[in-house]
Amino acid sequence: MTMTTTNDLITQTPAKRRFGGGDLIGLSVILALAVVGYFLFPTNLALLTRIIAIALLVLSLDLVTGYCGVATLGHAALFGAGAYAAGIASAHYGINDPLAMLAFGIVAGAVAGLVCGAVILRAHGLPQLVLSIALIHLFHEFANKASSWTGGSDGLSGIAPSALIGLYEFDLWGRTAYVFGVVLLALVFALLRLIVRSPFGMLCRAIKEDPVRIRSMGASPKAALMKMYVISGAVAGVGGALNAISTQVVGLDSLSFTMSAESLVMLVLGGTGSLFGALTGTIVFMFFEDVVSAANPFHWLTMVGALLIAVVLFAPKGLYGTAAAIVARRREAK
Amino acid sequence: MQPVFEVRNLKRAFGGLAVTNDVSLSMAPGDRVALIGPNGAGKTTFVNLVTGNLAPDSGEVRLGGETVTGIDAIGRVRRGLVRSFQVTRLFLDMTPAEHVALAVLQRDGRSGRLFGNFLSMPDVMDEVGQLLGKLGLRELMHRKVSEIAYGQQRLLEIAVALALKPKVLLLDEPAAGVPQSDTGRIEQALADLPADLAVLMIEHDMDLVFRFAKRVVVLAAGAIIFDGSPSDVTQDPRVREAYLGSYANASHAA
Amino acid sequence: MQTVFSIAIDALAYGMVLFVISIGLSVTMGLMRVVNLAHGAFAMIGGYIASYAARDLGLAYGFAIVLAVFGTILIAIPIERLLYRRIYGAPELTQVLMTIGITFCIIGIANYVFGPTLKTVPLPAQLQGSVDLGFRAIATHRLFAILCGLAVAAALWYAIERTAFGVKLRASVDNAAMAAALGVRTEIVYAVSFAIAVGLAAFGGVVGAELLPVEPYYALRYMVTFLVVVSVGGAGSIPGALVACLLLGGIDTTGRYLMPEFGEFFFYLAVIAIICVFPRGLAGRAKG
Amino acid sequence: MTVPGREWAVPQGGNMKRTILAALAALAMSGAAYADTIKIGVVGPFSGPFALQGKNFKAGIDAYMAVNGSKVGDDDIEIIYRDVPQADPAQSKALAQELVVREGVQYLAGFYFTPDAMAVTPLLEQANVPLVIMNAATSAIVTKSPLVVRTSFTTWQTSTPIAKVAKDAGVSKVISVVSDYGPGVDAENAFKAGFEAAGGEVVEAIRMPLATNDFSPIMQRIKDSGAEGVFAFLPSGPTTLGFVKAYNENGLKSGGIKFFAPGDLTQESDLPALGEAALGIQTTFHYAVSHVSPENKAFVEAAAKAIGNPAELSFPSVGAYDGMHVIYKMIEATGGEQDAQKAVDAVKGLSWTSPRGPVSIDPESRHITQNIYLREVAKADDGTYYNKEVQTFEKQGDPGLAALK
Repeated sequence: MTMTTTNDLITQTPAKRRFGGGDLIGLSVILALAVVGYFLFPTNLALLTRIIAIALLVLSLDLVTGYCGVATLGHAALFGAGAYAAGIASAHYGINDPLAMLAFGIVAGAVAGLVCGAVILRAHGLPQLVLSIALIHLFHEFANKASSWTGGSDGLSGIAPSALIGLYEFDLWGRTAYVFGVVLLALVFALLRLIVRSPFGMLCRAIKEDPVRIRSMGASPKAALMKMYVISGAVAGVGGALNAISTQVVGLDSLSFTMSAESLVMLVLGGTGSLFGALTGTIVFMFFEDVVSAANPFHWLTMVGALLIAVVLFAPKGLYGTAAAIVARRREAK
Repeated sequence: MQPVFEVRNLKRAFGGLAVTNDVSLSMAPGDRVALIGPNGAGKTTFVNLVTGNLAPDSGEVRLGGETVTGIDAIGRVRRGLVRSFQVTRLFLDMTPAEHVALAVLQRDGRSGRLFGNFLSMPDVMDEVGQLLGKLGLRELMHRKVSEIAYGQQRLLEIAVALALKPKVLLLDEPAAGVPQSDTGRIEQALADLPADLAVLMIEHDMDLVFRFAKRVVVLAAGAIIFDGSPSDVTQDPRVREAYLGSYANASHAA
Repeated sequence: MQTVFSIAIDALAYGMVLFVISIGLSVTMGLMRVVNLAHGAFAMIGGYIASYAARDLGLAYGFAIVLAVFGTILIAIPIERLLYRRIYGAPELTQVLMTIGITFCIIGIANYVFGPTLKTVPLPAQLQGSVDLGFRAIATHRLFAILCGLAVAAALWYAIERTAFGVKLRASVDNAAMAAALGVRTEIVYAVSFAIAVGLAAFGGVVGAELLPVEPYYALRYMVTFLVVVSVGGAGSIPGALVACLLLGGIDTTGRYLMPEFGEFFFYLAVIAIICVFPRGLAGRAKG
Repeated sequence: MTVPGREWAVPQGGNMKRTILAALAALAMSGAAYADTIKIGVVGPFSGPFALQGKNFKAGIDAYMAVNGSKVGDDDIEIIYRDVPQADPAQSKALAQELVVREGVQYLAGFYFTPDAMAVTPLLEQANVPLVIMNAATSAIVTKSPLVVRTSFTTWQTSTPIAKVAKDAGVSKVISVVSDYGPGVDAENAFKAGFEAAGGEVVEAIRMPLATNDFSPIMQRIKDSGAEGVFAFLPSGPTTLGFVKAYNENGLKSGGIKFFAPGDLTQESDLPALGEAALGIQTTFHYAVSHVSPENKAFVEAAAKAIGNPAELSFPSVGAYDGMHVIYKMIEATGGEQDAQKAVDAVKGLSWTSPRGPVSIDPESRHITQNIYLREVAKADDGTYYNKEVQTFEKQGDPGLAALK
C-alpha cells in the first residue's frame, strides 16, 4: 500500500521537477554553446575562456545572492583569493601542475568564503552590502601591501602552468585553456544543479524567504549560509584559478570592488536564483561589452548603462528570469 | 505521569513592567491545554520565553525532564518543542511537499545533504504523502504555496509542525483568519493530533477552546490566574472579572 | 597637544564635507528606501553646472551654487518620473541595477559634453586662502563647508520635525497606504523629497568640489564612500549621518596621520566594527 | 602541443578537429603575413577614468601617420585598438592574444599600465611579435622578454634627476610622499637613491593609499617631520589636484617647504585645473608640450588636430608618436615580413630627434635614452599655465634597471 502510494506520488510529480531532466538539458546547452563558440570564434578563445572564468564567479555569487538572499558587492574577494592562491603556488613554490593549482584555488576560495561569510552574515540589507564593500577593500589593500607575494599593483607574473595532465600545453591559441575551462564549467554546473535541488539547496531557498521560520523548524540559518558561503568560495576559487592558469597573470583587479560590482550586475541582468540566469547574464554582458567597446570604446559605458536601465524596465526578473516566466505563462495558458 | 513540559517561576520584565510574572505550568504527554487571556496579558512574551526567542530574567523552562533555559530556540526545536505561527509564515515560492519534506529532513538531520532530491527519496515522500493526505492537501502538494487558499496554508502550518515529530506543540491561534467554511477541517486536524503529544494552544475563539481543550490556563497581566477544567473557567470570578469582561467587549467591537 | 588639535580640526572639516555631500543620499535611502547609487552622479552634475556657470560664464559663486542646485533638480525631475518611480519598493538588487545604469549613462554623457579633464569651481576671493587659527592655518573654504554642513543639518532637521511637509513625509515613510488614506498625496511627497535629496547632492557636489574635484568618474569614484557613510550612520537619520561623518572623518584623518600606510585598513576595519556592533547603523531604527 | 622557437603554431598529432581549426587560423594568419596591410594592435585605456591617456595614445599615433603617411614601402599600416579601461592584466592578455591570433597583428603597442604590459610579455616569443611600450613605466618590463622596446620613460628615469635638483636648491632633508602602488614605490626608491647619493637625507618616506581624498593629515605629517622639502608622486587626476591644493592651503608653500616631483604631477591636461595652485612647482620629466623645437612644433600641431582639444594633449602622446617611429623603422628593416627578433634588432641603437629632443634606443636594455628636463609651472601671456623647461639633464638612461640587479 505504502509503496504504491510513493510510486504514485513520484509519477505524479510534474515533469520539470523530475530529477535529472533539467540537468541534462542544461549540460547539453553549455556543451553545445562551447562547441559553437569554439568553431565560431576559433581565434578568440582567450576571451571565451575569460568569459568562462567570470561565469564561474557569477555562478558563485548566485549561490549566496540568488539562492540565499545575501546582498554583496564584495564577491570578487573569493575569486581573487583563488586566483592569487593558484598564482602564488606556481610563481613562488613552483607548483605548476594545473590541477594542483586548481586545488589551491579551490581551497583558498573556500577559506576566503569562510572569512567573508563570517563578517557579511552579521548584518542584513544595506549594512550587509556595506560590510561586503569594506571587506573587498580590505582584501584589495592587503594584496597591494603584500607585494612581495602578490606583485602588488604590478600584478603577479611568472605563473607557468605545465602541460595539463602532462599532455596539453597552455599555448598562444588558448585551446587547452578553453577546453579546460569548458570542462570545469560543465562539472561545476552539474554539481551546482545537484546542490541547488538537494535538501540543502531547498533549505537555503527557505532561508532566503524567511530565516525566522527556518529557526522554528530547528535549522540554523547562519550555519547553512556559512556552508553555502564556503561552497560559493570553492566555486569562485575554481574561476579564479582558471583565470590564473589561462592568463598566467593575476592583477589586483581580480580582488576589486569593480569586479564585484560587475559580477553582481551580470547576475541581476541574467536573473538571480537560477544557474541559467547567471550564465545568461555573464555571456550577454561580456559579449555586449566586447562588441560595444570594440565598436566605440569612448561611449560603451553609456550604452551599458542604457542596457541596465532597459533590463530593469522591461525585464525586471532579469533576461533569463523574464524569458522563463513568459514561457511558463504560455505553457499554463495552453 | 512525568511532565514532558514544565515552566517554573518564569519572570521577565521590560523596563519596570513585569510582562511575565512568576508563571509556572506543567504538561504531561497527551495533554490538551488552551492558554487564553485578554490582549496584553503577556501571551506573546510567554510564547517567546518558552520557545527561547527571549531570555527570562529568572525561572526555568524544562523539556522532557531537562532544563532548556540556557538553550537557544533552535536547540529547543531539536529537543521536541515546536510551534506554529499565528500569521502563517510559509515559504511562498515553495510547494507544500517541499515544506513538509524540509521538516522531515531537518528532523532526521538530513537537511544539510548536498546531493539527491527528496522527490526521489521514497521514505521522505512516503511521510510527506501521508501527512499531507491526512490533512487533505495531497492534491495540492506540488502547487506553490502562494497559489493555495489561506485555510489550506493553516493546515500546512500544522503539517510542518507535525513533520518535526514534536513532543510539545505550541499552536498559536491555529484558526485565526480562516473563513468559517474552512474551520471544520482545522478542528478535525486538531482532533487528529497524535494522542501522546502535549499540545498548548493559544486561542481567542472560545468555542474552539471548549471543543479542543481538556484544561484551560488563563493568563492576565503576566500571571496565571486560573488553571483548571474548561467547565470551571467560566465560573471563576477572577477570570470573569479579568478576562471574560474584556473578551465580551472585544467581541462587541468586532 | 597642538598636533591633536590640528588633527581634530582636519577631522571636523573632512567630516563636515562628507556630511554635506552624502546627507542627500541619506534622505533617499532612509526616507524613500531607494539604494540610490546615482547620488554621486547628481552631485557631479551640480559640480559641472557650477563650474560652467562660474568659470565659463563668470557668474558669482553664490549664484553658481543656486544655479547648480536648481539646474540639477530640473535635470533630475524627468529621471525621477520616468525611472525612479518604477523602482520605489522594488527589491534592493533591482534598485542597484537601475541606479548603476543611470550612473553609467550620466558618466558617459558628462564625458561627452565636458570632456575627461578635471573641472574646478573658482572660489570667490573671500573663500580663497587660509585662516590662521593661531596654531595652524586652515583653508577658508573648509570653514565655509563646515558652516554649510551645520546649516544643512539644522534646516533638514527643522523641515522634517517641525513643518507640515515633514509630518506628511514621516507619515508616508512609516505607512504609505495609511498616509494616502489620510489624504496625503504620497506621490507628491516622494517627488518633493527626491528633489530635495538631489538638490542637496548638487549643493554638496559644489561645496565639496575643492576636496573631491569634479570629473566624469566622480560618480563612481566616491560612490562607495557616500554609501558607507550613510549606512554607518543609519539611513534616514540626520543626527546619525552627522555622527557617522564626524566619526569616520576622525578615524580616517587620524589613521592617515599616524599610519598613512594603513589608512585604508583603519577606515574599513572601523566600518566593519561599527556595523557589527550596530547592525542597523549608529542611529538605525528597526525596519518598518 | 609545444611550439618551437618563433615558428608559427603548426598542428601536430592526429586530432582532426584541432587540425582543421589550426588550418583555418593559419589561413587567416598567412593572409595577414603576406598581404599589403600590416596590422598594429594597440592596447590602452580608451574608456573609463583613464580614457584621456588612451586618447593621447591615439592622438600620437594619428599625428605620426598624418606626418609620415600610412604606408611603409608598399605596405599599408592599419591600427587596431583594444580597450582595457583600468589595470586588468587578464583582460589585457586575452585581448593581446585575440589581436595576435584573430586579427593577425605583427606588432603590439600601447599599454598604459605596467601589469597590462607584464601580462603580455610571455606571449611575444610564441607569437613572433615585438611589443613597443608607449607608456607603462616600471623598469622591469623590458627584462621580461627580449622583444620589448620602450619609447616612453620609467619612473626611475624621471624621478632621479629631481633629487639632484633638490640638493642643488640647498635642501638636504626631504620627506617622500607617494601613492602606495607600484609606480609610487618606484618613485620613492628612485628619489631616495638619487638624493642619498647626492648627500641628502630622506627623513621619512610615507606611502598613502591611492584612494586618499583628504591630504590635510599628510600635510600635517610633512610639517611635523621637519623636512625642508617634500618629494611627491601621485597618479594624475583628482588626487594630484587635492594634494597640490592641500600643500598650499595648509601653509606648506608659504612655510617655505619646497615641492619636488616627477612630471606626472603637472601633466598638461591637469594644469588648467591646478592653475594658480601649481605655479612655481618644479618637476622633472621627459616631455613638456611646450618644448621648443621645430620637431615638437610640428608634432603639437598634428597631435592637437588629432585629439580635438589641444588642452588635453600630454605626455602619452609623445610616447605613442615615437613608438610609431620605432615600429615604422622595424617594418622598413624587415620589409614587412614577420620576424620579431630581426625587427627588434634593427632598432637597437637607433637614434633620432623626437619632439621631446634627441633620443636613442639603448641596445642593451631596449629602453629609450633621452633628455630629462627640469620644468617649472609658469603662466603664459594668454593666462594659461604651462611647464617651462629650465634645465636639461642630457642622455639619461634608466637607473631603475641597475637598481633591479
